[in-house]
Amino acid sequence: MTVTDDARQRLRSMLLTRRFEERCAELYSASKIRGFLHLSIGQEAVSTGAVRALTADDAIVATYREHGHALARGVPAETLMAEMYGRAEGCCGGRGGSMHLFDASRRFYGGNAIVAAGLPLAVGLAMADQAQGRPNVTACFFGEGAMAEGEFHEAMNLAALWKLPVLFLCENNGYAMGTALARSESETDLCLKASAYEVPAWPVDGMDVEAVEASVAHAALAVREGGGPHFLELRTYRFRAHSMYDPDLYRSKQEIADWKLRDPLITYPQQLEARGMEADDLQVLEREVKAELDAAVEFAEGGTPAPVGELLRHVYAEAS
Amino acid sequence: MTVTDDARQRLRSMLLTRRFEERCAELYSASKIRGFLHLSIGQEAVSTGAVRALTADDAIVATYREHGHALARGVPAETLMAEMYGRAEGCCGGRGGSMHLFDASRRFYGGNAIVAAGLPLAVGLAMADQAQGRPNVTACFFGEGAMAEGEFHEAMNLAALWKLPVLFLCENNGYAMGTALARSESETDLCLKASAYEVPAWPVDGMDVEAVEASVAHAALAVREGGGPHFLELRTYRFRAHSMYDPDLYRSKQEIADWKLRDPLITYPQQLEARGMEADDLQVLEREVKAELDAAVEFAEGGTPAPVGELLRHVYAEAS
Amino acid sequence: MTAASKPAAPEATPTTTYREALRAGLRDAMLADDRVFLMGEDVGAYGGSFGVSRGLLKEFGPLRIRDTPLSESGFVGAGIGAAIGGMRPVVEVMTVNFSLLALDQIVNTAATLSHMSNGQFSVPVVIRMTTGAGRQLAAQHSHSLEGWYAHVPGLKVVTPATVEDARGIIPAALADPNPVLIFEHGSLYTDSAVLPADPAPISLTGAATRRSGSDVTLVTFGGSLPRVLEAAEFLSQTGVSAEVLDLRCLRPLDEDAILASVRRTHRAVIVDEAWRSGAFAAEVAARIAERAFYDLDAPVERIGSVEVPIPYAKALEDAALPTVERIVTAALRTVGRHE
Amino acid sequence: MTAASKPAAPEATPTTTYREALRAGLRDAMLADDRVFLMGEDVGAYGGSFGVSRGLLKEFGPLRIRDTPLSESGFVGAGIGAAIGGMRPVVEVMTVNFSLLALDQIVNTAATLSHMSNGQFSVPVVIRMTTGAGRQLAAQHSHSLEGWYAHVPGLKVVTPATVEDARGIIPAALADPNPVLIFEHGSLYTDSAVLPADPAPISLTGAATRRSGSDVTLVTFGGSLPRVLEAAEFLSQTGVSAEVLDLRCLRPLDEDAILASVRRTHRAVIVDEAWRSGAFAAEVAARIAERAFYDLDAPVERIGSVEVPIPYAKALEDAALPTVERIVTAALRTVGRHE
Ligand SMILES: Cc1ncc(C[n+]2csc(CCOP(=O)(O)OP(=O)(O)O)c2C)c(N)n1
Ligand SMILES: Cc1ncc(C[n+]2csc(CCOP(=O)(O)OP(=O)(O)O)c2C)c(N)n1
Ligand SMILES: [Mg+2]
Ligand SMILES: [Mg+2]
Repeated sequence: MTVTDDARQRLRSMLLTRRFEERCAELYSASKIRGFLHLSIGQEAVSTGAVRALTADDAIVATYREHGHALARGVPAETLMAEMYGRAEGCCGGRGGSMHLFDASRRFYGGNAIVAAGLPLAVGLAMADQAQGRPNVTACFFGEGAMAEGEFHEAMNLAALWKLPVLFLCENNGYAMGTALARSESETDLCLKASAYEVPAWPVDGMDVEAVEASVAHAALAVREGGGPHFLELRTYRFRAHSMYDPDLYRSKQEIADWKLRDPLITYPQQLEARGMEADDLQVLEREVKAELDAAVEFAEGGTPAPVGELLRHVYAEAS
Repeated sequence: MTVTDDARQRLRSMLLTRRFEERCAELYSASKIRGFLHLSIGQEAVSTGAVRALTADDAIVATYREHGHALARGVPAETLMAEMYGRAEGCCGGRGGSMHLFDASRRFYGGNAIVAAGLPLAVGLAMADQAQGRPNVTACFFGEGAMAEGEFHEAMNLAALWKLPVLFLCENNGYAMGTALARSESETDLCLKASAYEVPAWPVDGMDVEAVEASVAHAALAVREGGGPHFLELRTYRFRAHSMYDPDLYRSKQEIADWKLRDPLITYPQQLEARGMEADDLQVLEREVKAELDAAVEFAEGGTPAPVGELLRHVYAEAS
Repeated sequence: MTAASKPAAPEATPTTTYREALRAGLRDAMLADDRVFLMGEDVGAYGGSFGVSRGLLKEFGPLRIRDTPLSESGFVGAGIGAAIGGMRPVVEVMTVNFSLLALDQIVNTAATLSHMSNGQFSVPVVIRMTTGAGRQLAAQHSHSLEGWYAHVPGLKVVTPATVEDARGIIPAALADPNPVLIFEHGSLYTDSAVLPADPAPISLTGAATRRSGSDVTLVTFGGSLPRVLEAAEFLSQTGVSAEVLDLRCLRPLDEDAILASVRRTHRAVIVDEAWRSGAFAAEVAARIAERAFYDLDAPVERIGSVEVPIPYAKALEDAALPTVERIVTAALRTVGRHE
Repeated sequence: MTAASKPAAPEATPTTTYREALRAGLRDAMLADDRVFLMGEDVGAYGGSFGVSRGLLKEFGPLRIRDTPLSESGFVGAGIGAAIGGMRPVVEVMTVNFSLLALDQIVNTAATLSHMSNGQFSVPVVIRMTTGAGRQLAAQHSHSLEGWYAHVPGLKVVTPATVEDARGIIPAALADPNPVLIFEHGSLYTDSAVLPADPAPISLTGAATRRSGSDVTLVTFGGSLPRVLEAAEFLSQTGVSAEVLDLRCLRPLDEDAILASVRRTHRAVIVDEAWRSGAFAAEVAARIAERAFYDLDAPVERIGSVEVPIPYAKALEDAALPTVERIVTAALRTVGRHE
């Protein structure tokens, strides 16, 4: 392979996310995974590109559609899959499930099942970093649907007013469940909403992993250097339904097909081949990823059911 | 007097508001009025000018600082004062007090003691008018402090998205309790926030009653003709403390003095005299207003205490 | 053709699900009164997040089946305003978990306006939401907070637990001039029953005896009813005759029905899926202990959820929620049988 | 100078108000730990809407006494985030009425994070707010909703009722690694007492017997304590010896203290300013009826607010709230004296 390591890592990360979620869908059908399951298939360039642009000390706040972000952050597929299975070995001991993946050691502040509720949290994490003089950025992911919630506005204003190191990352996949953006916002130019808080904002092609990575790196640097919060609109699309319950009645097959032409797992390998990646290198990655996921599923299958005897533990913090 | 009747009415309305509130302050000190009392002294040009520009069928939603709006709407000073006294004859039978003045017959939807909570209500009133084909506007007053609340944003977006006949009237008096606008909003150009919803917006000199009236009339017409919601920033100032509890520590005497130079109850009479109003005509109005307020206080003094036996009435609507 | 010569009525008695019953009631109400409209997140194009409104967009159009942005406080407040303005809105707040975002509008505006204005306004808004746990949706999607709403004077709070009640509840709520909150337990949507073609109206308030018995009264409501009926059936096999009282409406509460039953059975178990401390069950228990104190042969028992954020893993979730077994054990305790 | 030769200590024992006591506790905590900061609407330049933080802006500057915009959900959520990020925020939400706007953050994030993450995070945030009625502030400014918060596992809920407790509560809350909600009743701020110069730390949880008695236990908390003590005093003059138990902390609840007292007195009256149905008092009554059933000589009584939006007019408001007279009458009923 003649492409850079970085390129290969990007591809691998997106592939891992895609295949992980495909497995989850299968395991859901097999009733191994339950509850709500929201897949980000189609949006992998966002999670991979954005998370790669952050440092290990930066904080990440995500939503219920966060498998890709967790994987990109390096949370092992094994502990994630074990979590989906409700296992003691899961990243939250089986208590969170798909919507609530946390990893304190990686500053991954998880999964949140209340739309827009992560934004005030991100503001607070950034306050803590700022107060303690740590040069960290808090990257806060949310969907475009969240921008109609009051919490979005309160959080933007607080972050801007106090010049906090928050990077607001809007994953605009065009829909909030079945509601297209134009039926949710009177003004669909989302960056204008950030401008109303004097927050620098620009749109990014969210199907282009390198564009995402470059933009997030650029914005994160500005934030880190004291430039106050920034906002990026990452334009992307989800290929699958909102959740496993969604009959997907609200958009046309053609629209989905059109977006699939821009599938980062098709276009990025093509780009890399044009740059000199060997034809079977993708196969090598696929095999690596498959092995990793086989192991993850095996790990989850062999895991311990979350112990009922510990149900009452951690309702309150244990005395330290 | 050679000035127009309209001019005289404007002056009289502002005067009535000013003197009404001055009485309230005295009566508060005398413990005749209790609870929270928020005076709009200094802001009379807004309530008078704006309410005059509406039709009798338009709806009004106001805040806890709404004596002037109620008076301008024609709610009799007697029933208002009786309400402040907690009398059965009050416009809410003594149940609401200063913060909750209602008058259904005048489409005066009151007084709301939760900052920004009136905005969603106004959206709904406009929905009802729109659905029933009534050519009414809902005028919704709120302070600039309310614009940091999520409800402001949710309401703006809903109104704009659904092209509802709401006229958003922001009374920017520079402070939310002790918090100056610049310490509350990262972007202090408030009209930009309306623009982020594609809502037409412009600032108005809120110390100039004719400017307010003209702007509100202009905006109301646009709203009425199907132009969707509009937003006006009415720039004004309160001369008194936020409420009777406020020690007023957060602004300079000089700032207050500067704004008092623009007191509409000084400048408007001056303008009218320049236009030919007789020198003692103001005295005539003062006497009229005094008589009206004397009668109101007498009415309230002689009113019936809200009957304890009816405490449980109206918790639920009585079968109609 | 005389009655005698009529061919036998076709035996296909189609069953109706709880979900369909709600839809049919809503549809009736919309056909009967054009001031009625439905508003909420994804009620239209998506078909309703629990499928209640599926198909209605096509029939009634986007102004009467109105999709809203994610703005719970905004659109619930708008529903309240529209009600005051003369409409008859049905607002769907997807789930009780999200209703916290709209709580201010409900508690401070909808519940207060009539009293505070001395009766000048009434607020005929209907607010529907899914409640409850049991589907492994974890800590933020499993609340049972209907008891909170039932604390607030000015609101009416109903918890339809049967397909029949689901069929009648929306028209009944719309006929009431007050804010009515309908709590639909997520586990009930697929319940089904055979309904008459033209079902009679139901009353909004008042408890219903779902099973008669003489040894102990099991008081419950909403999503817990099926489990409680199961427990009663089990108890009957062990020789304990349990009466099952479905409260149906938490505010106003049918205290008379509760007391009448307990005065006969002398024992009570209250089952409420909310966390045990401070659940609505506490109110029911307290009233029994106050008003039927001298009739009680045993302490009142309460079964609620274990006091933990509801976890995802099935075994953990099951352990946190009321079970038939826990209900049975409590009922047996009241009759002096400790296993 | 020896002790003997020291001039007599000045006899001016300055009294401290509840408001000042809170301020002193906050100030101590801020001096002791620079991770502690106060944030809320008008805590700085205005001096705190109830004056608790007056003067602190000058001492600690605007980063540690941080004024916020009107954004309850935003800044309460930010406080939670800052706590997770290693700070020790004290968030002031002016009043419980406005806390409804922040309830989602408190219930769905602060209360769940520790359990849901399997103990990876703790949320050492302190959230203070004024609660209660009694100052003619009418329907939207008179709620007593601490019972709602006490329903939620993961939260701790305290209701300081004395100047001593006000003095110690903020440090005690900050020392706890969990989200602690402090409810300050609006009528208590001007209460005063003489405090030692260097007051001892207090415990966050656990009930306190404020008066000993043997005939009936009056259980209460927060703003109702003064009224209940008055009632006890009155009762003693009629020959009834009332014990007064101040719960101090609603979650975790000191059930043992309640039961121990009731097992001695055999009678209980619970006083809680919230609307009667579904108030926290119901939980206390239900627990007594469950766990001390065989010790009770009379039904448990509950005194709460009348179930109406609290009105403005003084006579109406007084009629809606618990009064000494109502408490006394209920207590007398428990001892068989009906007037
Ligand atoms: C406050 C709240 N309201 C409603 C929901 C139900 N819900 C879950 S996801 C979703 C759509 C969110 O859309 P968006 O923010 O665009 O994110 P996406 O799902 O597209 O990633 C809705 C309505 C929720 N979880 N929280
Ligand atoms: C939701 C809410 N938060 C806080 C308060 C307390 N409060 C009452 S008025 C006020 C300031 C509002 O300022 P602004 O909107 O500018 O209106 P103004 O008082 O200047 O007319 C505050 C903080 C409240 N009533 N409601
Ligand atoms: Mg989306
Ligand atoms: Mg202001």
